[in-house]
Amino acid sequence: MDLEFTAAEREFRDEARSWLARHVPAAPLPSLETAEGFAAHREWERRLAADRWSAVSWPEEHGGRGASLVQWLIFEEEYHAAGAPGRVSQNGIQLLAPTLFAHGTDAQRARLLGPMARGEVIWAQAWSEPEAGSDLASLRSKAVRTAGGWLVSGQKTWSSRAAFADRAFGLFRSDPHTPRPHQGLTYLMFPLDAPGVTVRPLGRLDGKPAFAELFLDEVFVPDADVIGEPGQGWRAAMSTAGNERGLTLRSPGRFSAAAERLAALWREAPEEVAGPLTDRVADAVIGARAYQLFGYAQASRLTTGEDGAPTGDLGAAASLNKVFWSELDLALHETALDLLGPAGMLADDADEAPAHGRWADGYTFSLAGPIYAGTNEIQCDLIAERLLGLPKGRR
Amino acid sequence: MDLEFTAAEREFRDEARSWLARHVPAAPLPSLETAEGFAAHREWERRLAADRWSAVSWPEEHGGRGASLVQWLIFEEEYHAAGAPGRVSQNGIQLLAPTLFAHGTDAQRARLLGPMARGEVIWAQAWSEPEAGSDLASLRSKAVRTAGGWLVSGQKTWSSRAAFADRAFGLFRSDPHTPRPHQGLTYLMFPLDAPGVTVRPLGRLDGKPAFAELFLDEVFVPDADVIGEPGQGWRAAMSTAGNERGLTLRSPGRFSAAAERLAALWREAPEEVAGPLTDRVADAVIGARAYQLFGYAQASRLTTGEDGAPTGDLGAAASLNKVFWSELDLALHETALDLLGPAGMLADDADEAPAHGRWADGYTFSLAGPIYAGTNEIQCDLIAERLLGLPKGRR
Amino acid sequence: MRFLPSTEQREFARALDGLLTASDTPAVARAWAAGDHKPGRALWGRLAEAGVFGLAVSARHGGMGLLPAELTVAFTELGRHVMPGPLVETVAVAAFLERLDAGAATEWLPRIAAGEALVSLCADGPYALDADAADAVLVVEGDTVRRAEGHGPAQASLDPARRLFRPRGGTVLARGPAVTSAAGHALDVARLATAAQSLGLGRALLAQTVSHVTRRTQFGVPIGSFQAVKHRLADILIALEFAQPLVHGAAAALAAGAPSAGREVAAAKVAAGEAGHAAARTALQLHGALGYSEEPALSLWIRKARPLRDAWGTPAECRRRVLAG
Amino acid sequence: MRFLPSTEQREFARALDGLLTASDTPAVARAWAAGDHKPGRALWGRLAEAGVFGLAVSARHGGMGLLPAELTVAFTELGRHVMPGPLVETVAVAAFLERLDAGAATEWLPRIAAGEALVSLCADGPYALDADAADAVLVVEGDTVRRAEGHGPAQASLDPARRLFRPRGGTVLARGPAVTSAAGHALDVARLATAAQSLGLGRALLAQTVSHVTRRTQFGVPIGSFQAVKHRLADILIALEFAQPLVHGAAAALAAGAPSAGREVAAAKVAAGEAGHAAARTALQLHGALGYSEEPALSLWIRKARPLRDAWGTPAECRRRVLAG
Repeated sequence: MDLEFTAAEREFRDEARSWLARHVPAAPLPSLETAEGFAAHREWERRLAADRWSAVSWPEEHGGRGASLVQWLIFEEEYHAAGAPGRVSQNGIQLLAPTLFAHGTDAQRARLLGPMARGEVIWAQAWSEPEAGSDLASLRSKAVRTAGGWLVSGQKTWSSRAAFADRAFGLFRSDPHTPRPHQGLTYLMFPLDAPGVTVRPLGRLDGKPAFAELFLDEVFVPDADVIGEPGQGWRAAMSTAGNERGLTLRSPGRFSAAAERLAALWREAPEEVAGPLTDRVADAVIGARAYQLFGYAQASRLTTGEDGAPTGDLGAAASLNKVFWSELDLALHETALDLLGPAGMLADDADEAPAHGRWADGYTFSLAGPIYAGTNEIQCDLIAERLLGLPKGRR
Repeated sequence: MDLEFTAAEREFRDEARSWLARHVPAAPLPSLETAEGFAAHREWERRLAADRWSAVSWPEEHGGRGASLVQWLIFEEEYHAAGAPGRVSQNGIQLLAPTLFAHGTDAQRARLLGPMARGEVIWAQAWSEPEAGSDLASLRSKAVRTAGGWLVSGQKTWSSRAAFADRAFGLFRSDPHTPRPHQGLTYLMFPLDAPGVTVRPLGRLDGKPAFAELFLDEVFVPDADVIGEPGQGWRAAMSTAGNERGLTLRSPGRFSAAAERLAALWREAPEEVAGPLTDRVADAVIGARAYQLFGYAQASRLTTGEDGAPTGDLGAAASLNKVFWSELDLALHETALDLLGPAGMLADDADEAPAHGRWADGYTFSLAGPIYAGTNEIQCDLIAERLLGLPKGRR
Repeated sequence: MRFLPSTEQREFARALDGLLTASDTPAVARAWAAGDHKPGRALWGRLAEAGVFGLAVSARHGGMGLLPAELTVAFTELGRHVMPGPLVETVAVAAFLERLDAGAATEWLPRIAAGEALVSLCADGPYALDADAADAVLVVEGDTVRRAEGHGPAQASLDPARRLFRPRGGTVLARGPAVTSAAGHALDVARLATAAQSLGLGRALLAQTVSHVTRRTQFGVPIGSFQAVKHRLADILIALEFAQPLVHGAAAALAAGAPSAGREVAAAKVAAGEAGHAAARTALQLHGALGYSEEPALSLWIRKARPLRDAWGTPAECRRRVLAG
Repeated sequence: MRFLPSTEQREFARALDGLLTASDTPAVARAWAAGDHKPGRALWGRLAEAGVFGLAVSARHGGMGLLPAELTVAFTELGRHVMPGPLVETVAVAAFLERLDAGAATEWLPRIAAGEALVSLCADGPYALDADAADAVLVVEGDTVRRAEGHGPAQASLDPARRLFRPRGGTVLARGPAVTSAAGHALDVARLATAAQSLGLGRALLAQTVSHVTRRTQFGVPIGSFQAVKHRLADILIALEFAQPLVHGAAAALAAGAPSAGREVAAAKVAAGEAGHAAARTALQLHGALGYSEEPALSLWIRKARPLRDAWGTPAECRRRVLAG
């Protein structure tokens, strides 16, 4: 139960902290969900990449630092503590890249990772379809074999970042005649400005175009843009989904930083407002610390294993993270809005919004947490069946 | 939306209040779960009955006052506000009597109701069996036809009050060959000291013998002690279960009185203890008031109907009451114990127990609320399927 | 005692429900959020004809006197249909002016009753709702009331149909303890109307979600057959069913001028506001990404739930009021 | 950094688990509750041989120095097996005497390490746990510590295996700021050990309930196949899984003498205490009437959860400590 950082880890933290102190913009960037803000965030990615802070855990040859999992956690802590901008490259770096490392070819990695790390190519995800949300295996969009590649048709929706992004990745049904619905799916990538692609921006709850619908009409995808074997896309996608649910997408640093801001808000509030919220504020602080320490334990387990043998994969334990961080995030933001009173609901385009609308924006974002990357209901089924061994039933 | 009481209702309240002020014992009676306490509570029932306060809603011929539902609610409010003793006759008056009124014979009513109202015969319930808790229809204890009656055998458990009571009522399988499990059941009554009956007291969570196991070996039950038609017991039992879940068993008065005591406790607590509990205390007060007003609305609906036509039966709406009062009761007692700190857990046999262990006892009691009379999980299924019309699924 | 809506009250609710259904209120709300108040004002007039605004105006000013029970009936329907605008504020101002009986009463009350005047009110925090759409904005500070001359820029909130403005300037209309007392009364009316709106909003959210989970299939079955879905919806029904009698009871207390009225209104506001908020959270979760999208009309209901919960007394303020006795 | 139990720590846990399993701790706990301390004292000696009590005693007094991480390992197992007695109090007194270094240290520490002395402590509220079974009861009030001469009558609580006594009389052993400081340290040790106990208790409750719902059938299927049952148990697993790193982290902070140690211990106490309490509530609900009965051994675990949650700092006190920074 050693919580002491090695000299290398402490040095890494110092280097990250000092770089961030020098480079994090003093004023918040414009909202990521506008064309102007998207460009500003893309520029920030370029700056991160220039000093190899864009994807610290990648190998050096692809622009990373070969950082360990613990170092990655440290970087995330420092990043959020510094109040650095949201990561517009997240879909690529956190979701697509792990799949490329696990299932892609050397040529794909050489071609795709650099521009991804530098923010030159921003990736959107194209998973969901109107009739396939939680039940992802029931996808209908299809890929039909053609000379040198595939012709892709169908409709994708809630495609996050797609309103402004460059390329997308997703699953398509390449073989409609398989015994089980998650067979016969192919994982492929395509440009959002390719012939046959129509992008219709979709507003999220607060109206910001955080995602889009994609209408695909015989879009040509060359074989070079298929990841893994055709028809074997589900397995590759699930390793991505595992990443989304688990350790990588919601880094502990984000919640630790938010919990500290919440505690500061609580200390400034008048006693009659703060008093009744004591327990909820304390629970947010405790929850953020628990998530941070849980992350260290998971990183240790992945690296050295419970018995000294690395486990390599979180498996169903990733569902524990997903449920915990999403409920923590929501509770934390509900508490913040309750501390702020009605003014807390003012959005970032209201000039009187507390903290530039950061709490309101965070609240809207947190509302999606229990839904995306597999609803919490499904996660709890997985936890009960795979970790506790309860009998499978109809859900 | 008239909340004004009629002159008759106000007079009834005054009469009840003044009787209670004169007769409620100043010191709490000994615990109902001891032989001594049981006798003391039986004596209290006798005194209530002597002035016709034992079963106010019964017709006068059976010792009641023919009180309306609203008057019954008023009586309960006054009863609990006066801090009057727990009702040892509850199984009989609240569960068995409604069944006798609906399904019994004149002879049964003439023979059984008087002694019940006077506390001369205290009734235990004999529903559950070791393998039939929530799934009550799967009962196995049997009734076999014999000359002039039935021979009853099997095992009943969690039979409340049976450790000290006089008689019991329950359901027994009289026809083992029916297509569906809730058919072929017969509702019957028997003395707990009849030949063939063995009573083994069972401790509840705090060790008090609040219920018992009953071992029945060819116990003779005459035809006169069968309620309704043999084989038709389920229907009669469900009308009783409806009463248990719904309006009658958990009267609003109990929660209103407890919420007032809780608010008083909160006002006396030091600020650092009281502050963080503000919302929970307020929610208990609000919940108790909601339950009281909901009761008035239900009584109005039963009496005069939404459109002026009385509905007569709460149906699945009784499940709303059950879930609400049981969760309110538990939250209220959790909050009280948190206000009292560790000393709140001291039991009534600790001479330093706050409020003579009343909160601790109430807490133990409240823990059973979400379980008995149909678990809250099953109630929520019923609410979803019968009130909201959601599709039936495997539970 | 008969603690149920009367036949007349039920018919009033049905009539409003019919009127609002026929008026495509989601389109009205979207136009309002975009700054186009015309469809909203037109509907406002029809609501006045149906008698809504006269429920807080005395007969001598063209209304029916303060009828809190009928007010809760009306505001439940307004909430059910996400009608936009300073509805609560207008009836609260009416209640305020009736009590104050100043010169402004004669000027504004008949116009409020007739649906010709939308009036906003700033009395609880720095903002007035929809000041840009209102014909007048009253500002109560301590024991003075003034009519604002103008207002600052719109402050957008998470519900785009609720735009807030800081009122500016203006001349004092009245001053003294009568103002404080009338403002206290107006606050109770505002809270009650907001509670009723939350209740109606929650009912609509529940109905839409029940309908969705019955139709939407995933894993080969309607998602409404999953026990986790059933239990979440059962919880919402319970919350709404037990909030409703509190709202009706508070109306009765206010009508009777009971000393407990302020406490009862506060209790109703907490229960209805939290129930509406919980209904929105559940509607969002069970609609999944559909619920998180702006385009489906459902978003109009979801976004309004939390602002209503907090308007005219946050749950925390109202809980303190309940315990203040 | 490797934030996981070491091989030695895992082996220590397995050894204790084996010892306690073989010792029929439910029977020991029932005897203890009935006032028969003999089986408990016998097991206490075997625990000492396994090294449990030496974890808070320095080498010169026969122990291994304060080892908070190993202490959490041991107390997790003691909680898992509902071992009765003043376990927490005894190690807290050891930590206290080590810091104070008064004459009493030489007298009691070797006996504590050897498992020969059960010592209770009254430092947080008016009561000492199991004073009738203890060989000594220390009482800390402000900056003085005394050894009690006797005690009042037993105060029965909802957990009959936890009987409380008001200590009486006695002579002062030490006085001054060193007492206050040592008592603060002992409080942290007591909180950490109690948190670990809650964690182990919760793990056992979860395991027993998972086993029950897998075997128990109603409506023709195992009740563990119902989604509502699954989700309640998943929630408990989540609560325990996220409490555990807090407990381990607090041990590390205490071992390192970090300035944040008091706060981290308090956070761990909240999370583990609430997780244990939630596990008991869920175990009770999912066992139904079986869970509400005294006779099944499960009741021993259920009844202990809330007292442990509140002992040595209620969740409210510990939450305040967390926010005090």
